[in-house]
Amino acid sequence: MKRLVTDRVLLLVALLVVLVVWMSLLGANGYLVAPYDVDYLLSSLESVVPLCLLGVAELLVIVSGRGGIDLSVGAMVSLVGMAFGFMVGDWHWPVWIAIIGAVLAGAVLGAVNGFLVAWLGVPALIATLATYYAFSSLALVSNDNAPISTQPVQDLHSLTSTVGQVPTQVFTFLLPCVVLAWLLANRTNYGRRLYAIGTNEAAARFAGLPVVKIRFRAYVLSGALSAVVAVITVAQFASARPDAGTVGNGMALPAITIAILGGTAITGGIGRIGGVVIASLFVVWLNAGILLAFEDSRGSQYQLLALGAVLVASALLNRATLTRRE
Amino acid sequence: SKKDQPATGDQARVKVAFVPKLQGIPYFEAMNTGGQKAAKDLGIDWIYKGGTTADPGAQTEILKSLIQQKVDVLVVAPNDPDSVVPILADAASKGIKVLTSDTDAPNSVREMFVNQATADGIGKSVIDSLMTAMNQRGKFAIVSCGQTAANLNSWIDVQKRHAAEKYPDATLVDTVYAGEDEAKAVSMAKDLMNAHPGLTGLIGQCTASAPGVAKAVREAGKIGKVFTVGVGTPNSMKPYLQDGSSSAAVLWDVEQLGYLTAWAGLKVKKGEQPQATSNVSAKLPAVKYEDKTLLLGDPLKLTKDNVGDYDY
Amino acid sequence: MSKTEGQEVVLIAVLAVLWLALGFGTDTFFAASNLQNILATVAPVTIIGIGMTAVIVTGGIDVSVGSALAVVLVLVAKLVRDSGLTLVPAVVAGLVAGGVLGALNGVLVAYGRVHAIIITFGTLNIFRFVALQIFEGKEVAGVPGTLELLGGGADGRSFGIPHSWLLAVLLAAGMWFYMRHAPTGRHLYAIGGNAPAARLAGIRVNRRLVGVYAVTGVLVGLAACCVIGGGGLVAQSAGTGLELQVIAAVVIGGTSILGGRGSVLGTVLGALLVGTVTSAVTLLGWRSELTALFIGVFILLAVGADLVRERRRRRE
Amino acid sequence: MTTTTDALLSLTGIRKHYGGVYALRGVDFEVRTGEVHGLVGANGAGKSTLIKIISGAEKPDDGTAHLNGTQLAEGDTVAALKAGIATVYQDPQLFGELTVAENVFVGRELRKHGRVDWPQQRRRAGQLLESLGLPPKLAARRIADLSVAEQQLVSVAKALAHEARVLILDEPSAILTDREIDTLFHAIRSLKERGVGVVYVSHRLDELAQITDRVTVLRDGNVVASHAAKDLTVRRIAELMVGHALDDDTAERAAPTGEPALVVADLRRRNRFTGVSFEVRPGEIVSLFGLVGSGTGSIARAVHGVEPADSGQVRKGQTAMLPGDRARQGVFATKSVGFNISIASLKGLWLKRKRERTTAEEFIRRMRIKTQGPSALVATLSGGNQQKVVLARQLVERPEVLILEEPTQGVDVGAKEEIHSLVGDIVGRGTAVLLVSSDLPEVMRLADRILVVRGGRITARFGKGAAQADVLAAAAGDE
Ligand SMILES: Nc1ncnc2c1ncn2[C@@H]1O[C@H](COP(=O)(O)OP(=O)(O)OP(=O)(O)O)[C@@H](O)[C@H]1O
Ligand SMILES: Nc1ncnc2c1ncn2[C@@H]1O[C@H](COP(=O)(O)OP(=O)(O)OP(=O)(O)O)[C@@H](O)[C@H]1O
Ligand SMILES: [Mg+2]
Ligand SMILES: [Mg+2]
Repeated sequence: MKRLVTDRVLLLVALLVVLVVWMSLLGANGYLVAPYDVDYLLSSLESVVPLCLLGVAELLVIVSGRGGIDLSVGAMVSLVGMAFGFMVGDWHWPVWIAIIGAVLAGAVLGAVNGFLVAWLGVPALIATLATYYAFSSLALVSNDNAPISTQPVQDLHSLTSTVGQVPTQVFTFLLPCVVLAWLLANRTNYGRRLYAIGTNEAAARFAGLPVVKIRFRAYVLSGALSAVVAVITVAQFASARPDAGTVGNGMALPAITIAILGGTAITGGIGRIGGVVIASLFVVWLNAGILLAFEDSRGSQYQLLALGAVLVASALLNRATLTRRE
Repeated sequence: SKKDQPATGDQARVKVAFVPKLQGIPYFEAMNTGGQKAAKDLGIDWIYKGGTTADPGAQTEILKSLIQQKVDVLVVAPNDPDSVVPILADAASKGIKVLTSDTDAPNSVREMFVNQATADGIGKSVIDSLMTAMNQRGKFAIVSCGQTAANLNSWIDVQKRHAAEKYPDATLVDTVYAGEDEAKAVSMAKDLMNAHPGLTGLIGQCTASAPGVAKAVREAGKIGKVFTVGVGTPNSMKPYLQDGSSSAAVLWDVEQLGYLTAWAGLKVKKGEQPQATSNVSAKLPAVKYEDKTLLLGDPLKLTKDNVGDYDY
Repeated sequence: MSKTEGQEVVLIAVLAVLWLALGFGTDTFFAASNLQNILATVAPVTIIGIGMTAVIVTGGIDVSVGSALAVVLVLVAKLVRDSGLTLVPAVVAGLVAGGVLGALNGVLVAYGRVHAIIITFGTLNIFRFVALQIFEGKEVAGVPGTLELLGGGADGRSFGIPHSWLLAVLLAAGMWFYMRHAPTGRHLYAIGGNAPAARLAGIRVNRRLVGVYAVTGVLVGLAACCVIGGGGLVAQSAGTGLELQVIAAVVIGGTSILGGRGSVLGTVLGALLVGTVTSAVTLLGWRSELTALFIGVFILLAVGADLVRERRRRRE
Repeated sequence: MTTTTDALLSLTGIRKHYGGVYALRGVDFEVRTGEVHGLVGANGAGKSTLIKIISGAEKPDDGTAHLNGTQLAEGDTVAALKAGIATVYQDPQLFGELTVAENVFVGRELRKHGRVDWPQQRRRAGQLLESLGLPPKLAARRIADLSVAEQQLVSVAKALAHEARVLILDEPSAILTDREIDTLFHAIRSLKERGVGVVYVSHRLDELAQITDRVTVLRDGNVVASHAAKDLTVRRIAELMVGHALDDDTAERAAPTGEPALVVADLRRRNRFTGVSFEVRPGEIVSLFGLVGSGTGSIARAVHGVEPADSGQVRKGQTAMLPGDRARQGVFATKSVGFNISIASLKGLWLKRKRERTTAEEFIRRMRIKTQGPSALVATLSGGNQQKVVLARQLVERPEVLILEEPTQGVDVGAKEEIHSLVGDIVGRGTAVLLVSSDLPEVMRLADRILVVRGGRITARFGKGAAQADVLAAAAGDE
């Protein structure tokens, strides 16, 4: 019981179970406008994919410490998405080459952030705020504000069809990326060092770790993951939009929210991939449930309340348990 | 509270769901009002469900929840015409009838598009109104909203072409994008007036920038020197039409658009094809149908004389 | 007492160069109407930036200001339009509403002892929800010109200068004096430098934190009144993305995002720089989409200048 | 416990636990007016915890504290400060971006018309610094630009800035040189004359006879003895602390041979050090010794490569460095003991978790680290044990050159013995050791050669068996 409140992943799993059981009961008893069933949950996974991948990207940079954060992920999704759109839609590159090209482009954009943050020492919040502005502007300029949705781009939608009820991209993109990220964080020396520099940078430097390179790579990875999301988003919507990752509130704020909700410590050095995965499942399924709870437009409003309340409550709960342990 | 379950005897009531680009702007709320009126007249269920931001992703999630709800007819005003293509195909494959309204998604499986007015009609009407005010000559600029909004961009194309063809003495000097943000539209309109001292015309391309450009003219004290025309809703344009900072607003009867949308939904569900000209209601006596497109009619020109007739 | 006032000098120089270049490059930059427009446009960001500077100096951040602005906007707009509130009560209502939201942030940050970015990410969503509830699904159109004195029109100016910007400068001067010379103002720097040590030194850390967030809220309220100004339309999307603009102004002004260092005067100049760049893009007839690119570049230049100065200090 | 009439501060039955760790198990403690009360104990004995309870930084689980007969509020630093309890914590609690003067008065600023009275503060701070042997002009400098030792003295000045009735000093001397310690003692004596009660925590047991009137020894959260200082010898105190008798023989090592493992030639960094040249052979311990600010730490860090040098050459084999500031540069506090030990010696792509565990277990055994095991969090260990963990990290790789900066700072005598003998082992196996320490007996005991640094230059070189007084005189300069 005590671990339930101190261990963020366990807590989230418990919350997730409560949510699903409760919503299913509501649905079965006619309190929702439609059943909250397996099919619905599986089809919602489509929204989990980008959220979870960007959440993992945020985890990597937040864990790297020194106020690590990446506000530019949404802008990178827009810009890489446009690049991908050009490669597939205008230049008619084969899809696989274009995907590799997109990921490389994302890595390059991430490297710009990494250079600013790790090499020059610009605080991450500021560096990525600047690149957020710059990348989103470039995305708009790249094709005169217009989306790219020529036939080859529309054909990309087959990348995101379904296997059974599950969106294909869960298997082709999400799981491989999450497994790789998990291995990276927990089973490689790079992961160890990443957590080390985030926990205590000075100690890491004395221990002879190449702090700059390690942090730089975290931002490159964040760019590459954003590129994967860009590819998925272009395919899912059959269109490369210059504001794909920045429209509305953009993709960065939800991704950071997911990372934090998943238990990533904003001070660096602490955070688990599993937490991010469960947190994104929780938020998406919660939102999907809320939409079914209202027949009219209020659902989207209550989603905001729920997300805010869950974030504040979980942070305070974490704090309370930490204080008690001290 | 327990939601109303369709009673077994009520099977026949058709559920028409409309998904606007976003909730909470008067334009779509007025469509909702019209849709509700039609629902009462026609004996159908009308669902209005929109996101809090004009974001294709949020729209997709709402569409998904409506598919899960197994509505009979799904009408959408897409934020991005191409982005809704896949989800609409998904809906159709589950036996749901799919339509678009307000903004079309021509590449989708939609069976019908309920068009308020053609891009041609709106674009030309805006230019003609502005040119009347500007005496057919001078410099003008456009304050548009979302950079990627497909319908706004198509109107801009028509406006450019039409102005070039019909008003050789008028020149379009700049097109700027203020987002869906009135304050930003005000500031950018002022920037345009400063940048081009000879500017005499401004177009507010959407319901946020139409009052914005008028307010800018009013605050700059240039009423009578700079003329504005915009695509704005009656209540928001009323004060500006009255003091002359706006010469005219081009719109259409949005409530009737909502009404027509609901009517079209029912038609499609029943599998009926509208006639070339249909009598929908007293207010919509002759709606034209051609090429899978139902046309509400000509654009409505709001001036200080008729703006009081509408309340949204 | 630390000498951080280097950024102001750099900013003044950059602004002077920009203004001169624009003055020569365009016929209209120095037109009164243009300068008035720039000042009126940057006033709300400047006003909120004053509070944000203090918040960031304490080592915190407030990303909820955009949503809080939306709450105050819709509240005041409705009060003015539907209840016929006059200028003073309307402004008071705005300040109180903003203050309550800010104080809520402050209490959660101070007593929850959770990093401010997490708390305010949460309240960003919650406040937006509250705003939407007050909107009741409709934007507020036809707001009368009750707050004209704070707006961008002719009534909103004295000696040709917009009141809202004058107010911003006055408030900034007051905040500068407070943070520079008042003991409790100095404590903000101490808290940002080392909060546990500040507690041990007997500084009322929680009180100061609640204070700075509440003041930021009050300033958000005031900014909302300026935005409503001559009336018109308040849309549901109001304030979206404002937090990033404010943070950009503060950061360009030389305040360290890490806390413990910064000045309000820099923020005033930073906001002015952003306003100048935005206006310049239109004046020069460049594509408006490029504005964001330039803002990004200026953020980097500003931080780069700060880094170079700090390195030089270290080497001395 | 009976409260004697002249007790200024008295604590009764203080208990405190952190999770499963009992830091204090019912401690009685009192300080009389005008008394300097030494508080000693091994690492983790509970000294700092007791002090935090007096100062209000921690709340006791049980027990009461009285000052002059009035009960003190629990866990309230403001109330304690108001009551006249001034505390210098083990780690300086300062504000890097503020000036020295502001730091001295922070929280209790000198005011004029509600504003901070800058000139007055600067002047008063200058006087206080002078009384501690620092130049008054330092008052206008930013804390971040000061050395650790200077910062430590600023914390003392901060405590002296207000009329204190009780002054608590938690290991103020750990990073100070003897000269600075003398100045500090001078300041303490004058407070004592004014009737202030002083609590003085130190691991340098030889200081106790000089400055304290009474000594209380803590062991595992209990008071094991409390006697007049004159009745105790250093040896007796040490025995009380560790709970068994000590033997103090130093092992003789074979003379170093072979090519130098570390060669430093004409190393220079502006304003820090210049013309630094020396070599260290395998199996040799060379010590850099100097007073505060002399540049020894900067030289060591530049040799290791974590701080820059402007010119000069360093030729070295594989090098590891034990940093001087354990909390800031040593431990990864939220990570496990195993993580901390292995982090510098990861090889290849994949993490070898089994090897990490066995290595950690081996070092825990070899270095007698008191912990539940490799997966325990380092933050739960006492300071001395954390120091051993950080030292273990440097030894995993068997470096050719080992740089030790203040290896036994803040470490109790038992652990100090163990660390010294570990260093002996390491050198015995052919590692070259560069030792930077402000603890002269430690330097005398361990070093084969001593290089005295003054003003950033090596001013004297001594071999083994040099007289302690000569070394000190060289470091202090002839006056
Ligand atoms: N915040 C904390 N959380 C958990 N345990 C703690 C904490 N602070 C102290 N302890 C434990 O309490 C015990 C007493 O620690 P304390 O710091 O008082 O020792 P000390 O005598 O000051 O040692 P040192 O000489 O190393 O400074 C130790 O076992 C320590 O590990
Ligand atoms: N000329 C100078 N200008 C600025 N700072 C100086 C100067 N000289 C010395 N310092 C400061 O004093 C410190 C000198 O410490 P150094 O390492 O050289 O000697 P140390 O006695 O070993 O000090 P430490 O206790 O930090 O190890 C540095 O941390 C530096 O910040
Ligand atoms: Mg201690
Ligand atoms: Mg040193």
